[in-house]
Amino acid sequence: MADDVMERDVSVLEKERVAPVETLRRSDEALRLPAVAPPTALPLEPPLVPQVGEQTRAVGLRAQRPDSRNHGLGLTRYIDDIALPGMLFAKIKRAGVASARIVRIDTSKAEAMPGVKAVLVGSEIPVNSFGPSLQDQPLLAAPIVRHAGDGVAAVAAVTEQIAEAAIDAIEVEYEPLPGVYDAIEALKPDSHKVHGGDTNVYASKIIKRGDVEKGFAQAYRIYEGRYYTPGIEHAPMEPFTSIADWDANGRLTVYASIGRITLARCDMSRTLGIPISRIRVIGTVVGGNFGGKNEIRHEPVLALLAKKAGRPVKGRFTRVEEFVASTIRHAFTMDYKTGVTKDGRLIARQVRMVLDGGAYCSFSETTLGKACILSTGPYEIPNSLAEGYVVYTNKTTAGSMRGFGAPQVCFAYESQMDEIARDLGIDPIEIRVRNMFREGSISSTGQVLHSVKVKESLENAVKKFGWEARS
Amino acid sequence: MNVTITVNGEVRSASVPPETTLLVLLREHFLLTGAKTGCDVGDCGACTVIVDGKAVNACLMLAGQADGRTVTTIEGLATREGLHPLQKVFEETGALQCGFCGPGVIMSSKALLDEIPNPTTAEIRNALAGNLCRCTGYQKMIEGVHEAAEMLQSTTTPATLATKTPATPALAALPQR
Amino acid sequence: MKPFGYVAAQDSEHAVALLAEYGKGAKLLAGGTDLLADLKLTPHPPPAVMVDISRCADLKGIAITEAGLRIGAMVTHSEIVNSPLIRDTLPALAEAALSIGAVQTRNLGSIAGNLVTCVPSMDSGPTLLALEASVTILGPSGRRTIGLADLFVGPRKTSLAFGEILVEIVIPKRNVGKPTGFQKFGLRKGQALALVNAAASFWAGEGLFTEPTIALGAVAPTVIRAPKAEAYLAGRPVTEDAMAEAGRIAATEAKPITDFRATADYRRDLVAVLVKRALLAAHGRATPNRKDIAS
Amino acid sequence: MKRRGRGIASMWYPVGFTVAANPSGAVVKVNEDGTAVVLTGTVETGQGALGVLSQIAAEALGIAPNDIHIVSGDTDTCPMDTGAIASRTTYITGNAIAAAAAEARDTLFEVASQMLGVKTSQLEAKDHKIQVKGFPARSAPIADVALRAHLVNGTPPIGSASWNPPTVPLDPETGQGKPFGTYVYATQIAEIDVDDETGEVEVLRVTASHDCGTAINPMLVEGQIEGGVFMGLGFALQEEILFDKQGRQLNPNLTNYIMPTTLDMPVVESDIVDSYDETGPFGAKAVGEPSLVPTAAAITNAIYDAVGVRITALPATAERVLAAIKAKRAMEQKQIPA
Repeated sequence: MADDVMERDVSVLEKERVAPVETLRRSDEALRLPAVAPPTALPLEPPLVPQVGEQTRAVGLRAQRPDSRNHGLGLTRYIDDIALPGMLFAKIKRAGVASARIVRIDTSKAEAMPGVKAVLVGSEIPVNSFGPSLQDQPLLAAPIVRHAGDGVAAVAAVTEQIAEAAIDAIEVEYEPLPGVYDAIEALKPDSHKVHGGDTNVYASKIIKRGDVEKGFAQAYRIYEGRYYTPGIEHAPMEPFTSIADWDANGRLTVYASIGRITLARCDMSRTLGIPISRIRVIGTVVGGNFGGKNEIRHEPVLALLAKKAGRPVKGRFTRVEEFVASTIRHAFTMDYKTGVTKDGRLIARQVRMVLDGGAYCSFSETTLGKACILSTGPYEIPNSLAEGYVVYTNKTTAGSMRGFGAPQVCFAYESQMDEIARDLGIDPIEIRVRNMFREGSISSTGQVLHSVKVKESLENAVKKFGWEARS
Repeated sequence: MNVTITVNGEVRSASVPPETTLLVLLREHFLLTGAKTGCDVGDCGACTVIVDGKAVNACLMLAGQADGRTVTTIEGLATREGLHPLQKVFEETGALQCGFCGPGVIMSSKALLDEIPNPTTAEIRNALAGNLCRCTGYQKMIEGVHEAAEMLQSTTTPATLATKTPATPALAALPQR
Repeated sequence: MKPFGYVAAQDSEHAVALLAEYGKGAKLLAGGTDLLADLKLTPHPPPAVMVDISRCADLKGIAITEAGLRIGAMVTHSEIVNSPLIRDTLPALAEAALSIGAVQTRNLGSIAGNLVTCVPSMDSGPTLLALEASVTILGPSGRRTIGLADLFVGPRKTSLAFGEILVEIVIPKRNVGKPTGFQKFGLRKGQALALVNAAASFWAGEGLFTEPTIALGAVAPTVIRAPKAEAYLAGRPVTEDAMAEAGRIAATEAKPITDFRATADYRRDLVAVLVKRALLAAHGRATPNRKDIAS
Repeated sequence: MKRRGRGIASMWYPVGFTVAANPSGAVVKVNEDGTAVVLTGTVETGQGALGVLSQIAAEALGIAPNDIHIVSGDTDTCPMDTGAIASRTTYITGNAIAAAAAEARDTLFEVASQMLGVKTSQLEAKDHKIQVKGFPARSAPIADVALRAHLVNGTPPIGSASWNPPTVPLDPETGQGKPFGTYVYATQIAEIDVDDETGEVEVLRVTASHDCGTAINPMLVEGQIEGGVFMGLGFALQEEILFDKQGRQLNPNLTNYIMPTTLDMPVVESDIVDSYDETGPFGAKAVGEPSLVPTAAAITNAIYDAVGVRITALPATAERVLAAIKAKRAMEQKQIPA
């Protein structure tokens, strides 16, 4: 591909108004200066600046956000709006195969391309693993590829176009490995083990209160159901982007659209093998997070490329990378078994859930824990047992996403609640009120709850909606 | 190739490779970074700008296709006198959250209000269907366009209204799909 | 995007000349909404040069001519949506155009661009096919006119020879004003790709289905007609039951595939529903005098 | 034919990390003119956190939100913060900022007590003044107090604090313990139409009532609720990452990964429950994540209400709903005796 680009016969193109392939020769590395200044005179009147005056309360005000004016003017500087002098553009080559061993990587053609300033493979990374709980995720796969979005090599070049051509020019030879692509399959003893060992289960959780068997024995009826929710993409409008920049003293500054700069700094320190204090992380305004920008993705790779090239390096995910190389919401398979009394009181609930963790751990443990704790729903159930497992598969890594397992279990427990209400002929509002937490209720973990407002929320919603009971 | 466009009222030229999109021309050559790169293939609308009065995806138009045309970006909306009503309403009501989609949403809304000064909710929803937003659920944006329309109309004298392009027949007149 | 060259054609003759000049490395650029997105995503090499025809004035315009309703190749979807002429005579065409993409892409994308992608799910196809449109093609050896159905060869494959361009779409005069309905079903309401789309058209003189036509999209390698369903309707009294039966027959004529968007069975179910609804929509537009006005 | 249905779902959701430490630090510096700068390590991710945190700091100092400037998201200049995750910013970072502001305010009280001749315990900060409780006329403008603190007393009013919610680790065998500082609650009701010929579900409106403790900024709370319902609607009806048999995504783009557009979104009727949590800053808890939690169940319960089919696997695409409707019809026909 790159050869094709480089060696294309340009004679056909050297005709009027056709200015082809010049990009590759162009290498205009100088910082471009602004050609058009925004016509807006700043600051605008009336100014959004401190005003001294009467002010009785700040809390409870429908106050204008401090960033809203810049947002509306298009002046908010997101990370992709920042360019440092001499900055290079990085691209990461994605495996495209979900389970394989890298036999050989040949980066020589990429390195020889004009405009390419640095190339990096996984073996060059000081500590090639990261993760918020288990450090099981490589920055660039070496030598095992565990999902199709794994990076295998990276390039920094003077333009994005050259970087793209360069990663196309990197040759990677894979030895295919067996794979496992389904969470339930991954539980089987003979399934492919994504990280070796004898199981794909990498975290489990039990939340147990009372005695569910006793509860079921006393139940008037027992309801059982399986519920499934799929993998979901965060899809923030801003793709994941970072810039790495070293100073001459060996201090690294990373600009990143990341919601957790302290964790990011620790992860970078560990992977790069430099002290935490030598790294500065500047979290730029995040263009949508939803849990997808809670940890590093490529920053150490950019830092190493920047170090090699001696110039700042920006990396911006394409929209496709945003899907395949970021994390996603865990797909859940949930078995719910609930015992109720004749008047619709929940007296026992057993939940078993299997989470598809994808190739690496990320925030799986937290997600699993929250899901198990919350699986009773906002209801007082004297006997409950939740057990959950999260398994590796050769799929996109599942991590934190808005709700951490709560939307999944809520879908299950509220669907089943509806079934129970209909089967028992109890109004769906009434059955919830009968079971709901109240001030001082005990949760599934034995916690005494305070400021419990679930009944009020139900009453308000019913009133606002105009829900009328049907006979 | 050389490209000359009138952007936000100023005539500008640049020499760019032919495969340069209007979005790259604006962001990298003119440093007008208001239009955003969200998907780069016309799905998200974060790059929306107005070319010759029409809202378009700047990522799907070559710089060469914009040659000689008039382009308005988010940076060209406010004047020295103040904010455009859309900007005013959006900032006051919290219509934007992370704000990344905002420049596109505002430009789509502007193109709509230029064409239909008093749009229905259905027309607003239709005009913004090409602008994905992951934060807001669109509600405050839709309300904000209504409010901005009212502001614009209250400041427009009947005489200037009459000189405006006649409103095209309401899209809502077409049966819903 | 990978490097390529660019040249703007002044008119259709110029475009044909440029294609001849640059040869196989050249590719026509219309609105660009499909082509540029494809170029950014595909690993394949780009064309050597883009011949931009979006500015050709002779490819613009919507008008009634001797032959019928002429829509220039480079007319955008928005122009169709907003055309008083089309809204008045063939509102289903405007509905179909309105169902494409979003405002931004409709402002760029052209009707001919949509047709020559030749994707089975194109939204411009069914209505035009149901109205028995023809297309005019300009090539090195001059002009030729073919039925729209003959343009479609297979998925992403048209009968255009290299060096030819599509210059206009003509709906025959006899069908201008013919009551027509368009229906589309996608996975969401905005920016939807059709799982199935359908158009139906008929005159309802004396309460009978007269010259009924039905066209289906996204359920075969190209947009297709449903001749058996059409034959079933011809001459039958206009009733909802007949429309439903025509839908069921059309479903047997569809040859949909299963992909990640939907199964073939579901697409067949949709064909039955959408054909019925398209016929109902057409019926809603049928007024006894309409044919006289048109002819 | 379209069939109308309604469905309800309630939920609970915790604030902050599960047991694990997730502290926030904060520094509040009162300027010479009585305005203040807040340093926080959290990052604005769009939810309006910096606005909310400004309002908390302003409330504590008796000044206006616009009097606060926040410096955030820089590991060199800002105190440690666990970050914008787990709906923790208002509750945890807010508590840290409220405490840091109170510390800075204490310095102002010391200066003002000399100026006003009363004990510091008799003072309050309100309306841009340091005033005697119960005697607001006896007061000094906060700008005067601040300037005096800086330039006369030599005690610049600077406060720093950190906060981490108190928890009790979970027993590894039973999971019993106190994993979170507090929880929020919500109920949503969806009204929908189901097209029983295509299976298409149209959500007409969603009523969403949320407990978030004190709403520091109701407008931003509404924004979170509306956005949460949007994401919940996508989860319920449209969104799904599809994989081929080799583990590769089939729809990794915004063309084929279907999320709601303006044309798909219903009207959201937000309601904020009257609530006050004494462990939160000025009674506040959280709203960020919870707003999407109950939406899917409310919608699928409404589908059941409309057409009598139970969707147990999300998303409830039109194809899945139609398949369920057809299965139900087939079952009913079998049950009708010949």
